[in-house]
Amino acid sequence: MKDRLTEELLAIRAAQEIKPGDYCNLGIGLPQLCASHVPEGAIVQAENGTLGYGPLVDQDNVDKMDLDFIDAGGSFFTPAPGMAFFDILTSFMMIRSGRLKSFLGGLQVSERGDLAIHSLSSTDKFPQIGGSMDLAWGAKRLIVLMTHNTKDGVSKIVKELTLPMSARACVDLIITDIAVIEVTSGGLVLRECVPGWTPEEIQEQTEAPLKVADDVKEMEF
Amino acid sequence: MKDRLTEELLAIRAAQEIKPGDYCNLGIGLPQLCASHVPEGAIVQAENGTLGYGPLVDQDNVDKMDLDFIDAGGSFFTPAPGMAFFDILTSFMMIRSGRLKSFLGGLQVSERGDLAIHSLSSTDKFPQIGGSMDLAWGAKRLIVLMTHNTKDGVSKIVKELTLPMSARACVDLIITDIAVIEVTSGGLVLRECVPGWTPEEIQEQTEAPLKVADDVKEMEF
Amino acid sequence: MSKICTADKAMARVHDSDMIAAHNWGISGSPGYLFRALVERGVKDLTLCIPNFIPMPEGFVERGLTDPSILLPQVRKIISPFIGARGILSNLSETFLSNLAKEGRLEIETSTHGILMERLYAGATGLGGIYSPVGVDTIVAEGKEKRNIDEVDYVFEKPLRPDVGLIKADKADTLGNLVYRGSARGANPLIAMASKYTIVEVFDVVEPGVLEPEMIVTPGVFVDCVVRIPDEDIYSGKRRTELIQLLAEVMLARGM
Amino acid sequence: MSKICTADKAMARVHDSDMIAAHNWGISGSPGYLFRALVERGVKDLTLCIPNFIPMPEGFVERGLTDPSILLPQVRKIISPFIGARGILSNLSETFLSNLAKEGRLEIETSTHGILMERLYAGATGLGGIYSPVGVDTIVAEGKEKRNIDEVDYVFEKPLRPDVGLIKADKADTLGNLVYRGSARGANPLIAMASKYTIVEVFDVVEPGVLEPEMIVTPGVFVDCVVRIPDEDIYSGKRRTELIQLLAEVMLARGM
Repeated sequence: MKDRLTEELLAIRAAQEIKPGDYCNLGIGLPQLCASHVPEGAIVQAENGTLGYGPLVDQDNVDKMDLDFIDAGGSFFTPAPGMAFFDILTSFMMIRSGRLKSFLGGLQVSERGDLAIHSLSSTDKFPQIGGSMDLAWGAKRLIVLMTHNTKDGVSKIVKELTLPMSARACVDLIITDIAVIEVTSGGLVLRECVPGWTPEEIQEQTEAPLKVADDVKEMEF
Repeated sequence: MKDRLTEELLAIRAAQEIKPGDYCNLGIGLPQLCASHVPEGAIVQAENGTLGYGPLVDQDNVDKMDLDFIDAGGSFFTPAPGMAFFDILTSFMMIRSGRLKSFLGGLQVSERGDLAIHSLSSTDKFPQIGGSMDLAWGAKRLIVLMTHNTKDGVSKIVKELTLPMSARACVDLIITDIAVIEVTSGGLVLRECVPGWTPEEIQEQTEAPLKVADDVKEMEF
Repeated sequence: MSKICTADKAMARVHDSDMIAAHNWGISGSPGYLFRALVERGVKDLTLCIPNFIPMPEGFVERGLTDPSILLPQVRKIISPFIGARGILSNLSETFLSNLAKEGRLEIETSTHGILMERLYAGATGLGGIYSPVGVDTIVAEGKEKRNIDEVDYVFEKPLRPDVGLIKADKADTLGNLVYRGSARGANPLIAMASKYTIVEVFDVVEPGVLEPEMIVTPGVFVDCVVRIPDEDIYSGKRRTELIQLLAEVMLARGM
Repeated sequence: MSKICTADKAMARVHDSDMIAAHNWGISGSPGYLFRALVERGVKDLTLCIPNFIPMPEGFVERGLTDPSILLPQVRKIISPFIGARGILSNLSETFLSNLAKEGRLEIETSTHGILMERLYAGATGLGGIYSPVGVDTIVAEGKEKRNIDEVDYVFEKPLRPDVGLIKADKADTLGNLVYRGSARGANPLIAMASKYTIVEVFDVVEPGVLEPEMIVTPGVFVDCVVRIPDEDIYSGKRRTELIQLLAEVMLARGM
């Protein structure tokens, strides 16, 4: 078995998509790990109503915990200069305004960029949709972070979704533990391979067909 | 010619419809004159974004003029404890929430409570609608203040509107310079006569048929 | 015309079959004191409209966390984009909720966070409906009109106009003007505007004029009753330090 | 990543045929400095979306009042619920505007204050359209779909998504976070959210952290360029006293 990226390295690569001046939302799960790698001058939004908050509270500064400073995943944050608060209505208007880069986890992405994220089954009784459909639809640019395959080795990058769809043709970029793949109008384009992997090996792990970019390169950190 | 109410007396009678605890909007024109007669404990809204402001600035306190404290008609107001500011979107949500009593002027009211206020002609090139249609539609209770007749003596209380309609079946009470008339599902009901006027004389001035309330009374101030 | 009243008196306006809206997202901004008062009020067949429905582990409610699941025996329908029945914090198994649903004792309608807010907004502002770009051809669009407008597909969504809004704010003045603090703002301002009758629980009440006019987020016109949480109550402002201590212990124990 | 720039540079993003949104209501909160910069930019065939279009008497613009009618030569269409051509303050006769309209040089689309706001809101939040209860069977409903929903009639209204929002705030920080003052707030926060590109003129700029996070009305994400009005300009914060003096004189002269 070839080496795949750790979650931490995957997050570090994904955070490279954030540029100074960007506004971004980091979804629950893998994207949250990008938080520590956001470049100076970029601003993070929490969809429960904050823009531009500071580092999260952890074991080392539990005394900084403020009950009213919580992000969308329920973590406590510290204040930062220029931070702003707003209600959830405004927050989702912001999300659908096309002014944010969104980073989401994913269960499946189709070759047209359809995303499945909210449900493992179409007979699911209890909704876990949250803000995922809004984030997927409204993003200026949508980057999906996920392992390339399920635990059973099944490709998550598919021709057609088999899981319930969250939003159609919404994904711009897929970053997995073995590759970076762009969704284009001409199909999926392999842009980067994790060190040790060839394009052919990545295609073997992928149900949907990949075009290999002329300038395909090894992933850098 | 019998005496008709002065504008000031008409406004004083109209202000009796405002009770402590009420929130109200006083439209441009005649309703603005109610401002000085609002009872303690009632709160006035300006649709350009203020709730609960203090007395208007006049010649005697020109030094209190603040460029950022202006009501919907462009008058300067003084601050008051408990005053709140908001944007126009919120303001019109407030207006359409059914939580305000609205006082509007009127050009015509029909016997079903249809209101014409925004235009003297259906070929009008330049809109003067402003917030009138929102105020008419959204009011918890809509009170129209107007002279009973036009300058030419024509009744403004009509069977069918001849002027462009602003909102259908919206008026609850009409206060004119000779009468107080309620709009009910059974038609117009004459509730009060200005001193010196009989119900018959008021009917003579009114195109639409009036029912005389059992307890019709003389207007009091 | 002070709007201050007790929770008891405020709850008298809540009736069987009412639609109740409330905020729930994380540990702050959700009206735990009013939820408890609603349980005591004992009305039934409620519809609960809530951005998240996140049950708490046993024993945490008594220590100051808010748990909407204490309302379950009174609720016939939940409208929510997120039901945290699978969460690590849950003391309600999915099986338990499934059983309620199977027995016809609980109906669940889903949405997205954003579209639930837009439906409440449409209710607040008197709209008859909106065309949402989110949710097209997904589970939330089932049974709803789909329409193409200017070459984009939309789903028709209807307004929600709750009978009663139960909200939480940081401070109120006696006229019902409200200020919030940090991310505890949540859906509270919108619920105040969308509901026919709004009850707010607050840590503190001040006289009119104390709150900066520019800082007031919810103007008093949208608030019918202001309930100050009594100092001795576990949900009071005075006792928030106990909750901080509890959560700090949890965080340290988990090694986060 | 400071957003501070000059009016000149900010205006470079405005093009022929753009839809421009701006606030105008009374003497405060309307972006007079940016209107002048837009005249200097010289683009044409603009659509102007504005809650009121109220011309000022001659000589008042030079003394610090804001007059949207200085844009008339560049405007092909006005979307507004209120055009103050008949007002006592007007120096533009109805005949003048009528002539523009007759010659096909000016198109006017009307609305109501509330519905214009809702259309901008729908644009901001990505909706395909809304059903408005206001305006049914009136002039604003002409040519629009009418629909009965749950026994109430509504008019279908489409979103407005301006290319450029010209707004005015009291203060900005360098990240574009904005605070307003009093009734100068107006439609400015909504225009910031609804527009694809937002330029704000402010009296003062401060560093991030100076504005209270709870007081920020427009978060910086909605703002692209912050233009500080130069102190020597008639529209500057420093020179507002001159405007107060002018208006006080007018008030005293009118005997109001």
